[in-house]
Amino acid sequence: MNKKCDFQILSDLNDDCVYLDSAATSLTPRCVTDKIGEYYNCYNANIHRGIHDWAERATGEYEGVRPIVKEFIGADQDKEIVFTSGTTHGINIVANCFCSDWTSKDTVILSEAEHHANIVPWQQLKARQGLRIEVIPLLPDGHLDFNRLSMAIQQVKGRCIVSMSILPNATGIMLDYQQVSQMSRDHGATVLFDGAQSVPRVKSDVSYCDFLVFSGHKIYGPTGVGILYAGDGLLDEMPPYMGGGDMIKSVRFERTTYNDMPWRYEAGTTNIAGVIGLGVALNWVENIGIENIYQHEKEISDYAQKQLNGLDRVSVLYPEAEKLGLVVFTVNEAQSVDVATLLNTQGVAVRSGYLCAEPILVSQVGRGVLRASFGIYTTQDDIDRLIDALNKVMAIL
Amino acid sequence: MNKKCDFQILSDLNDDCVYLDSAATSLTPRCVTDKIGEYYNCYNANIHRGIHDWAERATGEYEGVRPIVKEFIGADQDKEIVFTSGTTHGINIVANCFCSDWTSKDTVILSEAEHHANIVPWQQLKARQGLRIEVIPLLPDGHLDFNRLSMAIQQVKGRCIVSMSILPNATGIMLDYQQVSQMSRDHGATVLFDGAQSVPRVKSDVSYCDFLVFSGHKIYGPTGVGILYAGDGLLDEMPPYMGGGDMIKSVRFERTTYNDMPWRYEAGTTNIAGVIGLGVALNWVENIGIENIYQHEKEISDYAQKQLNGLDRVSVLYPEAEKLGLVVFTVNEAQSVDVATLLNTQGVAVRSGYLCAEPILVSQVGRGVLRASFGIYTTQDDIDRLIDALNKVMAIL
Amino acid sequence: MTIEAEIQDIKEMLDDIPDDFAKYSTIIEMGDELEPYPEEFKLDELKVPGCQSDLWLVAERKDDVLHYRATSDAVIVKGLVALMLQILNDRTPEEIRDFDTDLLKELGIKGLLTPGRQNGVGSLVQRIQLLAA
Amino acid sequence: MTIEAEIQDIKEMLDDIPDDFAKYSTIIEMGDELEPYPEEFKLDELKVPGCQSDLWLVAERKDDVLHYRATSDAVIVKGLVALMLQILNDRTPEEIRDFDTDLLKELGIKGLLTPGRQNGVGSLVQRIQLLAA
Ligand SMILES: Cc1ncc(COP(=O)(O)O)c(C=O)c1O
Ligand SMILES: Cc1ncc(COP(=O)(O)O)c(C=O)c1O
Repeated sequence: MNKKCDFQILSDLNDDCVYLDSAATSLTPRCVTDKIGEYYNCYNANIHRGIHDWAERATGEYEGVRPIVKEFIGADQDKEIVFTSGTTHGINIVANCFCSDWTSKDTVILSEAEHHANIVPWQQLKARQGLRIEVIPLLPDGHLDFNRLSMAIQQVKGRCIVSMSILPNATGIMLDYQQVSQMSRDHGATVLFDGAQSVPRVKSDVSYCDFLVFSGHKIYGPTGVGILYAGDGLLDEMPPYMGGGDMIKSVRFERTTYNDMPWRYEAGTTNIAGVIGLGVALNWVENIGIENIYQHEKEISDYAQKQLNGLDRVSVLYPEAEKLGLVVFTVNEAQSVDVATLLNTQGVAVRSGYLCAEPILVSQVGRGVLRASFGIYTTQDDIDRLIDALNKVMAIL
Repeated sequence: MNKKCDFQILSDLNDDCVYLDSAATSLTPRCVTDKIGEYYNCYNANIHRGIHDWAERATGEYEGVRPIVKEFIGADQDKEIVFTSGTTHGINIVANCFCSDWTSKDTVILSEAEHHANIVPWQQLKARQGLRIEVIPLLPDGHLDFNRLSMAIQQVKGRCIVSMSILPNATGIMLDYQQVSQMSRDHGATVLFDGAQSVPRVKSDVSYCDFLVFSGHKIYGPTGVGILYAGDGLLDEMPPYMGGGDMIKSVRFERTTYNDMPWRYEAGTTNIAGVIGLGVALNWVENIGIENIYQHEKEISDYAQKQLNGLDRVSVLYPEAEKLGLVVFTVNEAQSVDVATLLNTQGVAVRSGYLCAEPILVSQVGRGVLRASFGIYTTQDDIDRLIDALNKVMAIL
Repeated sequence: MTIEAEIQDIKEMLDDIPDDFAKYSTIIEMGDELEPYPEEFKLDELKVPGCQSDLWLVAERKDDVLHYRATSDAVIVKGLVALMLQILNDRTPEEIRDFDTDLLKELGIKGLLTPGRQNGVGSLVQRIQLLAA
Repeated sequence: MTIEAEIQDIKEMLDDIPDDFAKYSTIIEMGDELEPYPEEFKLDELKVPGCQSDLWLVAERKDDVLHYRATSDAVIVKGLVALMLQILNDRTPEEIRDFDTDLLKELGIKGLLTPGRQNGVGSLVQRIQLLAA
């Protein structure tokens, strides 16, 4: 599967760039940028409120993305799909609205491998109202310690939400999310899955969770847009997050009535062009087939891990565990930032540092790491070029 | 000044559309959509964290917008410029962060003519922690009642923020913001100005306020991006709004340190393409000259008001007051939604309803209104076509 | 006549009208012929939500069929109401429930059913079906 | 030599190197010749913030001029530190304060001063100027 041709940025001109930072943001196919252009050039209007042709068209295109997302993640109803500005925004909505009245009797359970986006909002909530945060460690093989999860859930006294990334961006090891879901639900806990890394490469199924969040810019869509799936009824009666236009039914200084789901959580003018672009990105992914993308990235990830494991001075994080979409590693006796800088001089773009997941990397590695991450356009040849460049770098470091 | 040629959407193909809904969202010039395309096609990477070429370039372009905004609104420092998702987001940040510990002793003072975005966040805050909301009415001529403002400010016991739109989107009458500023500051109140409608058409000067918010999509920029100007120091120590990546310095489960301004308020991956596009939009406006835009829109607004005042069955809201950028009116014995629908069949796009400013319109008009609003591309001919279409509509209604 | 045939009829009538302005004029005239709506039924409980103008709807069982009365103070909505009732009035609950609202798109009236729209016709049809449940 | 002349010298030296990889090799070598940084000065208070790797800086007044010592555990940053100190070390506080950091862009090292960047050189220069204030 060579999809490079769909990406203007990967055309001949840029042929000397090996982009291995798709976990940070994926590249954007032409159909998406074309669609964004179409919005601005053909029906550049605000949505919902206008009744002229452009507003009508924009509203239709925008609302037409909801059923696309719904199908893509296996939700039941359009109103379960909330447009956000990204994964971070989605988690903040759940923490601030679903858990708005939680206190020190209530618990959020995280894994040790969470992205900052799934840590900080809970810490802020804790600072304000004293909720308990329980952190489940990983086993030495990189998988979640289910015994500890089970113990933690059993000790919960009040309400509980289990919030975990299906595919942590600092390990690349799939969470057994079905088991997490079952264990949580058996004890009446609510389940939030962070799908930022999983939705772009594994079939999503929201029947396993109550909330699912992901970002457009990691699934070949535009920046500044994301999705919050919220199971029917879960947010209907909550005090909304942002206040403003479009999220209300009527406003009086004496009394304001909030709008129904999903608009209740879409305050003000949202990223209209972004939402419309995301719809096209999801259709494009659907056309290729998420199963095919999974297969492709599995092969690339296996190959990359095998090649990296083969280099003497390279230590892969959890070297034996199966990876999907990314491989995290360090070079012995070299700082990751130096390696990344030198790889870049050879046209190889990787990420270095703590990957917005400091807790797990500080505890497991103790210093900044390197991450090579993949997309549908990544080829075996790209991996070979990474390895060649790495060898050249290690020769001078 | 005919700027139509800079807008793809206004090229011959769409020549039969008279777009009079710029207060809802402005059209987007080619240079902005080109720039968005450039980001996706040349350096489609995440910002700040990567150290490869594309990330470097994207970061440089993104951070390069801060000084552009700074100059545009007369701020002193880059760090006073926070990228938001829009006006609504900006006001929510101020309400939730600057006023995070305000109680029933503290007061927010609004005008009666505020947009929902500047009402609902304060109502939410009031519901949570009991802050006082004081509403200053307009005089019969559509201007703020400064006696009432003065009285309200003098009665304040605790902390106070005066939050008003410089150019209310439901009246089109400029607030005497300098006087509001002086009166507020004389009594130690903080000043937030909603510049959603003013920043695109009047020279902004943040020396008159502590906070200024506006939206990209109303100033010829992309959707899903906006600006919060926060005077140096005002938000530095506040508990941030959203939690996530990039707004932190370091994250541990035991203790997290927040980032400095302005990044503290830019959680997660923001609308990178949107911010970069907004920079180009502001440069484009700067090149034309905000004074020239002001002059042009002043003439158009005067002309439109005069023509509308000349129609027997039309009642303009505050018919004697000078308008800028928009004119609000109703047609006697006809519902606004009917008028708008029929105008649309003749290619004239106006807004109808309560314009996301129900309180003022319910009290002043008592039913949905029509609004014709203008941009740099609006011509006298557009107004003539509105009047012709209106006459045709009134003939059958 | 079946619902489909009724829609087809109206569609043909509308298709013959050359432009949208004239189409709406006709729709407005259809509203003039709507069965009068009793003032005492202009109750908040009978309002259909999601419309820029007020829209009231009341249903009544007559033998096997449902009889609807509705009105609006916006004349275009009132005309559209007339049009909808011409299609859906005095039918059995089954007919109404089973009716695929997508068929209305055939009428070629722009934005008639766009979600999040404010002309209320989408909400009207929803409410009509709800009352038949 | 003035600051400007020093920058010009280094620029010419770097311009002669054909590619970025080789440029960085040279910069790394410059780091090897950096005045040793005393272990006991590797204190948190002396860390320059905003860098992916640790970067320490300490200043000392020697007669009329300021003498800086600095180091990093990342070799490229260490090399860049050497380069910056070659330009700015042992100058008067006035010279350092008045120095226009934009001049550094002349060196043609990509992203050297991009705000929000994590290689820390921008922060280093800021701190150097701060310590001269
Ligand atoms: C005066 C005023 N304030 C706030 C807003 C809200 O702006 P946004 O929807 O872009 O957040 C608007 C736009 O409708 C406005 O006109
Ligand atoms: C697992 C995971 N969660 C959350 C995020 C945050 O996503 P965003 O920055 O788009 O809000 C990311 C992306 O960096 C991620 O990989």
